[in-house]
Amino acid sequence: MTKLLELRNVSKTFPGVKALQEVNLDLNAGEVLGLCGENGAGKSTLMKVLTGIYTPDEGAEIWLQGQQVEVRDVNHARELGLSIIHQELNMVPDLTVAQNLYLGRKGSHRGGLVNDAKLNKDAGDLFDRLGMNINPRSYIRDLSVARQQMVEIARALSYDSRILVMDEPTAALTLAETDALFGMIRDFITPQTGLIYISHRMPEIEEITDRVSVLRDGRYIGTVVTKDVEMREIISMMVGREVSGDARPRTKVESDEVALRVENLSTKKLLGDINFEVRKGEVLGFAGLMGAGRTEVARCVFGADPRQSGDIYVHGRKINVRGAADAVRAGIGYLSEDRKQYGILLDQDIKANTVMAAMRDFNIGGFVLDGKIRTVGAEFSEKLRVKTPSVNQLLGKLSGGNQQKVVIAKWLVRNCDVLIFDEPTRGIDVGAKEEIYGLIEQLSKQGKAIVVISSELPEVLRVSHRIAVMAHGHITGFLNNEDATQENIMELATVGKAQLKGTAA
Amino acid sequence: TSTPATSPAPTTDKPSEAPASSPAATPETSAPATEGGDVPKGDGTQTIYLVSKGFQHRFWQAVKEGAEQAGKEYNYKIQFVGPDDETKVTQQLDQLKTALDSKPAAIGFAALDTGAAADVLSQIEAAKIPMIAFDSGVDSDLPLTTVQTDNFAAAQEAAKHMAELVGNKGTVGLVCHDQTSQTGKQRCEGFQDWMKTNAPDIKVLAPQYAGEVGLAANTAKAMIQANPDIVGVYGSNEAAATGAVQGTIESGKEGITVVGFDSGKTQLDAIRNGQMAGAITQAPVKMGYETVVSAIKAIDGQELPKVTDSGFAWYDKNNIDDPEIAANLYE
Amino acid sequence: MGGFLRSSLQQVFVFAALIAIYIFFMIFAPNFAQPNIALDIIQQSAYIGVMALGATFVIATGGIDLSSGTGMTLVAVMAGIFMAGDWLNLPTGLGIPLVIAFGAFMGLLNGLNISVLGLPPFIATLAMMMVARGLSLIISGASSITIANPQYKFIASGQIIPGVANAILIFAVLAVVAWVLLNKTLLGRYALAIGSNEEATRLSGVNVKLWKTLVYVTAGIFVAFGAILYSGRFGFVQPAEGVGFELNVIAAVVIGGTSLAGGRANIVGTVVGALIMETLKKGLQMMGIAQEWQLVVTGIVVLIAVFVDILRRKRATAV
Amino acid sequence: MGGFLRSSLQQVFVFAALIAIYIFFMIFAPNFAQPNIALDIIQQSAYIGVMALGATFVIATGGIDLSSGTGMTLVAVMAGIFMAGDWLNLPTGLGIPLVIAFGAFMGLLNGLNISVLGLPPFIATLAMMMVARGLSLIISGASSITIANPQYKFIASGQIIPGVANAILIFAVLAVVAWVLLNKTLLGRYALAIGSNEEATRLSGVNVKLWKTLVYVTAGIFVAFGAILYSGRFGFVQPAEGVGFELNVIAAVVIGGTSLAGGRANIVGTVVGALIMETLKKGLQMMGIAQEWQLVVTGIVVLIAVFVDILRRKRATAV
Ligand SMILES: Nc1ncnc2c1ncn2[C@@H]1O[C@H](COP(=O)(O)OP(=O)(O)OP(=O)(O)O)[C@@H](O)[C@H]1O
Ligand SMILES: Nc1ncnc2c1ncn2[C@@H]1O[C@H](COP(=O)(O)OP(=O)(O)OP(=O)(O)O)[C@@H](O)[C@H]1O
Ligand SMILES: [Mg+2]
Ligand SMILES: [Mg+2]
Repeated sequence: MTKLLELRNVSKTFPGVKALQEVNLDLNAGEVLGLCGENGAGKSTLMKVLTGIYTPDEGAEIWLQGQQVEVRDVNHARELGLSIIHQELNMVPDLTVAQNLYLGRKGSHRGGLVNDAKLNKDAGDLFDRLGMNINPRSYIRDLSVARQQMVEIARALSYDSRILVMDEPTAALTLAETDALFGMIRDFITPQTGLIYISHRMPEIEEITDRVSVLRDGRYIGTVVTKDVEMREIISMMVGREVSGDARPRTKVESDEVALRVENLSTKKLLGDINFEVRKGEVLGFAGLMGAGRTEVARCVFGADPRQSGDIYVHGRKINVRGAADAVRAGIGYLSEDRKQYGILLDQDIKANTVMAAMRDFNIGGFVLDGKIRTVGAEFSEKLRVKTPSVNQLLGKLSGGNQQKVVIAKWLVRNCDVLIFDEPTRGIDVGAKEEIYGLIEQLSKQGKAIVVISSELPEVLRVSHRIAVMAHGHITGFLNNEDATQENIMELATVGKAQLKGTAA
Repeated sequence: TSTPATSPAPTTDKPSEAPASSPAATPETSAPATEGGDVPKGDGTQTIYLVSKGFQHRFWQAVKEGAEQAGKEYNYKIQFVGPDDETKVTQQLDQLKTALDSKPAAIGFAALDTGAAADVLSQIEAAKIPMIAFDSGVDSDLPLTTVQTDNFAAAQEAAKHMAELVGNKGTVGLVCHDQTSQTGKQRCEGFQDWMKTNAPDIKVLAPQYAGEVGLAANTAKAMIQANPDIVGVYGSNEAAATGAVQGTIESGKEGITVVGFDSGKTQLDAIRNGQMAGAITQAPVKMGYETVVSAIKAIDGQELPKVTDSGFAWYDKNNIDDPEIAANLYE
Repeated sequence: MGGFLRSSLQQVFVFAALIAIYIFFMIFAPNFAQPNIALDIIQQSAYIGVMALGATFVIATGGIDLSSGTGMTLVAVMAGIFMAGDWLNLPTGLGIPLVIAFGAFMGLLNGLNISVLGLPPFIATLAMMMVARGLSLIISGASSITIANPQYKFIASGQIIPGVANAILIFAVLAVVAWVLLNKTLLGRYALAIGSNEEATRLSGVNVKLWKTLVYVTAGIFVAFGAILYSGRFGFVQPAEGVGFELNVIAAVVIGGTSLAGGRANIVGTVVGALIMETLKKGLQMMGIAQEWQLVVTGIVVLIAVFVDILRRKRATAV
Repeated sequence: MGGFLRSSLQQVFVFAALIAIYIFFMIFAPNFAQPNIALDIIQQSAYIGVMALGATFVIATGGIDLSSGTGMTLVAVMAGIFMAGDWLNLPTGLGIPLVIAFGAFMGLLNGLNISVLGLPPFIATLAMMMVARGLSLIISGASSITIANPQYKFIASGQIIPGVANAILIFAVLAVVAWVLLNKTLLGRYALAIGSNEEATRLSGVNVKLWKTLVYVTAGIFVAFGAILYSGRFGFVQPAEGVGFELNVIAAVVIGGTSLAGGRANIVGTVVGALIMETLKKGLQMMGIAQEWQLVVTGIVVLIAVFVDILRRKRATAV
């Protein structure tokens, strides 16, 4: 039987980085192939080579159904039946959902004239077919990352391609949407098609893939049949060592001192009557479905968004937060869920990004201490295992997961008393995830108050001492870790709007 | 400051070989305009609108002063506008149109380009608003008189003095303030023309254009550096002349004769201390004054001569403080 | 055209500023409150306005066009060459298409320099600005050119509708054309997409180089129309003119609410922006304000108008 | 200063263009190959160059400053008011700080309009450009001002080092200051961060409004130095000048490799950019090229220089 797709001997060199070295990969018709590897292993690069975005080094071969092809560019890839959902969102923020869906698409116009009414209708039909609830007329810039990701998925699925690549499609999604996505993937797979699925979430790999190929440091390690192996084995192929993780936090909250207290927070748009407190050394998890308002809570507390009412206390002292600068001064740090837009300076280097929130410690009388910046940058890159040739690398040239590590480093360097992590392990590999959990534990031991917002329930359960669950802009309940299970969290997260009103009344 | 109405016209040392095209600007033709008490006073409600060729340079401010003096004297409101620089023809025409829209009693107009103005001029004619041309001619029958300096002749005068000063031989460079406007061209061409016909041993370099002091200085300096045999530099307005002096000084070469145009403190200082040999001055205050007086007469329905010369004069260290010269110099 | 109206209403903010300024002058500037003054304002803003329509597309892509001012003059000089009779004496039916083609060609050069050679738009169009200025002077021999051809002058200054100069009609028609181009065609869609996220647009399979080039060609065509309105009004071209017009053009676009960062653009706003500038000029002059004070007042009013626009826009999205 | 050298070497590309242009003129322009010509070029580019140093910071934040040209004139007029003796006759020791404070004040107004009122930099500085122009004319009564004060003139045109005008020294010193500010201080660091991603910078707890304002203040101070060099060269100010200089200033920055999109900036490049423009002007003039052709040639050479720069930069990162 000929393979649906074969990649042979693919190498790709960037200045100073050998991202891929003689990698082979094959995909059978009718299967979902998992692609695993640590951050910076070369997964995204390999897929970009496949879809014509990068030109590989000399000697690489791509075979489609027994025929060798040379993928010239994105359009050519699409003509060949290859399409991809990139790890980074690739949406045009100033256009609407429907306009984005059909951007650059054959048949999206008639003689150069575009008919937005028709685009909206087609998009609406597509969303209905996929069971998504998205308004085609919304501007992309107004959507949360998760919703943008859903639009990306819808777009990729609408191409009728033979081979679909999904590069971490669920990084921004919660359990419910992930389930929906898996439904769509199963619908997509026919005896003529195949799908390459990249994820750092091992349960997903276990659930959806038929086989798994593993990359490490730009090299091909091997391929296994999913149901024949334990996830542990795949992980050790990826990282080259055993990673063992606990399911629940190892620490206990020692102190009774409340570090952060939020009272009666509400916003015009969504939030109503949010009250919570975090003690010194405590990790408070926030769980909820997409759009429940967790990010909005964090942004309001941090001063990034205006709030309608509500008081914020740090160490019992009421603080006047009008902007992020006020919050940071008061000792609150916020790691955003959308790193590209709010987290990083793409055209600055690692060390500059690492110290960006803590420049007060890196200057004397306005003069920047470059030596110290380099040392600290290097120290944290090493600590968080950022894969890079040097701390002088621009952030834009790092793999997604490594960018995320730099953002975390930024807040660690700032050394805040209260840290809000919004999806801290988005796009981070299993090994590194465990390291980050370890870090959070360490920080809580140091007496920091930490809020962790996560869409992965296992993650929430793994790190939080206490869990706040949100639905429709309200906190529907708090659970102590000992009492929490995925089931009772989901129960609170799916409280209906009507019920909410009922309890409020 | 003296009142132009009482000060005599500057002496016009007019070369005999002036082309026929330039109207004879003898003191006699201009004399009647300033004479007599037959200028009726207004009631203070009517406006005389002057659309000049600029407003940012001291020269135009002096014209404006003269106009306002006459306005005050004869009880007329004066509105004075002009484009940002002498290339902005469209801007000037828009201003002329707006002047017309404001329904003034009379309009004074210094056309940057007559051809372009034809339309608005005919609208002015249709509105039966009397019009006086000033500074440069308006090539049409409409203006009842033209109050002007003969720039071509003035530039010839500058050339004549330059030739004398450099001993009728050597290389001379031109820094002209503008390449396309009527005035700019005449002030360059008059100079070149005189040299060509009267000083065959003087080599005149191709003119360079610079309307700003800094640029003019750089230009003059580059000219001197590229042509070590240069003996004289001519600058065709205040900025060009001031720049020419500065460029000469900075070049470090001794003995270069600089001849300028217009006045201004730096230029006057340069003439007094010998850095500049001399310059041509026009009579801007008088020009403004005469324009308004002519306009008032036109409102009154009086006959006006075709041309009212506001004159020009050569001045140097020796006559700079003569009262009839000093009246036309500004700092 | 419901979309047109809706989008216009969203733009009511800058429009409000225009109205406020206009009413102010009706009260305080003598002789201002006449319909022909309003028509004058539109006519006089037409050539800048038309060029600003084209520049809106360039700015939508996040680019900039510094060559519109002197480029317009060069096109006008070429119109003189084609139709003034001193060099050629082409009938307008042939001359006008040639003039427009010439504008498109200049835009093409800008577009190729930017999208193929990868030059920053600022540099590419700055170079074009200098080259166009030089060529205008060279070709015209630094003399102004009179295009006496009555047919040519009729295009801009004739009156198909009595009392309304054709320039006004052309401005109106081109504004509608530009609106349709921006909102209803691939050109506008891709221009906005490129300005919003060029990389994502490329990855969507759009031939970014091609469309960017077309945007500059479009701008060049609008510059050519501007040149026709400008030179046709008086049948006259002054080859040194045009320097600095590019800033007026860009100002009209930006005052109209189009962001220089790209991605968002507003044709109605551009038209209003051009009108605001011209209304201020006319009104202040008719009020008899000294010209140097006109500059100061214009600067401050533009600041306030844009500030109010921003405020109201913010409030509108906050509700 | 190792970093300085390294960064200079990375800039060797534009620098190569400058050298190539210079050698060309040494061969083809009569009398060009003299050291004093080189000094002239540096002196004549000093005022634009100094303003471009300040503009580099503004552009690093992704902003733009259109007010540098007429703003410079206004500052120079104020220098006249303070020190020319017609109004005030302050000693230079007092007058110069006042002049610099005035430049800083203009920058402050720009900065506040942009960061507090949220106006687009293009609009805020365009308004300032108009206001400054009007005020220059009003304050000076539209007359040129002579600052005969020999001490004042000595600042720019004196020669502490014989044969080398002070303007050159000042330019050099300010270039070093700007380099240090950009590369070694918070101001530069934050300017680049803001230009790179303003929102992310804000969310890092940086007081973006404050630092943006300071960037414009810095630019204003450099404009004031430009004004001192400009007016001190002749001891003379013409209040109508300066229009259009802002484009030369921005061009120097952009030719030097600083991106108008913000986030990257290069001081050495800015200096080289200013020198390239002036070398072209001087060389073409000394070659005796007609002025209209000078424009055309300058446009094309700038295109080529920047293109070669881009090419070599690409190649350098590709290796
Ligand atoms: N444009 C680029 N220039 C230089 N280096 C690059 C570039 N893109 C990627 N790299 C490097 O190539 C390597 C592979 O990156 P890639 O994005 O393929 O990793 P990945 O496996 O997708 O990781 P992640 O799980 O974090 O997304 C990394 O070391 C990265 O730093
Ligand atoms: N159906 C919807 N369509 C568009 N926007 C929505 C929808 N539901 C919620 N939102 C928006 O989502 C935002 C709240 O989401 P927020 O980002 O705070 O939630 P979250 O719990 O962090 O979820 P996630 O980040 O996973 O989307 C609000 O701005 C809200 O307007
Ligand atoms: Mg990746
Ligand atoms: Mg969220």
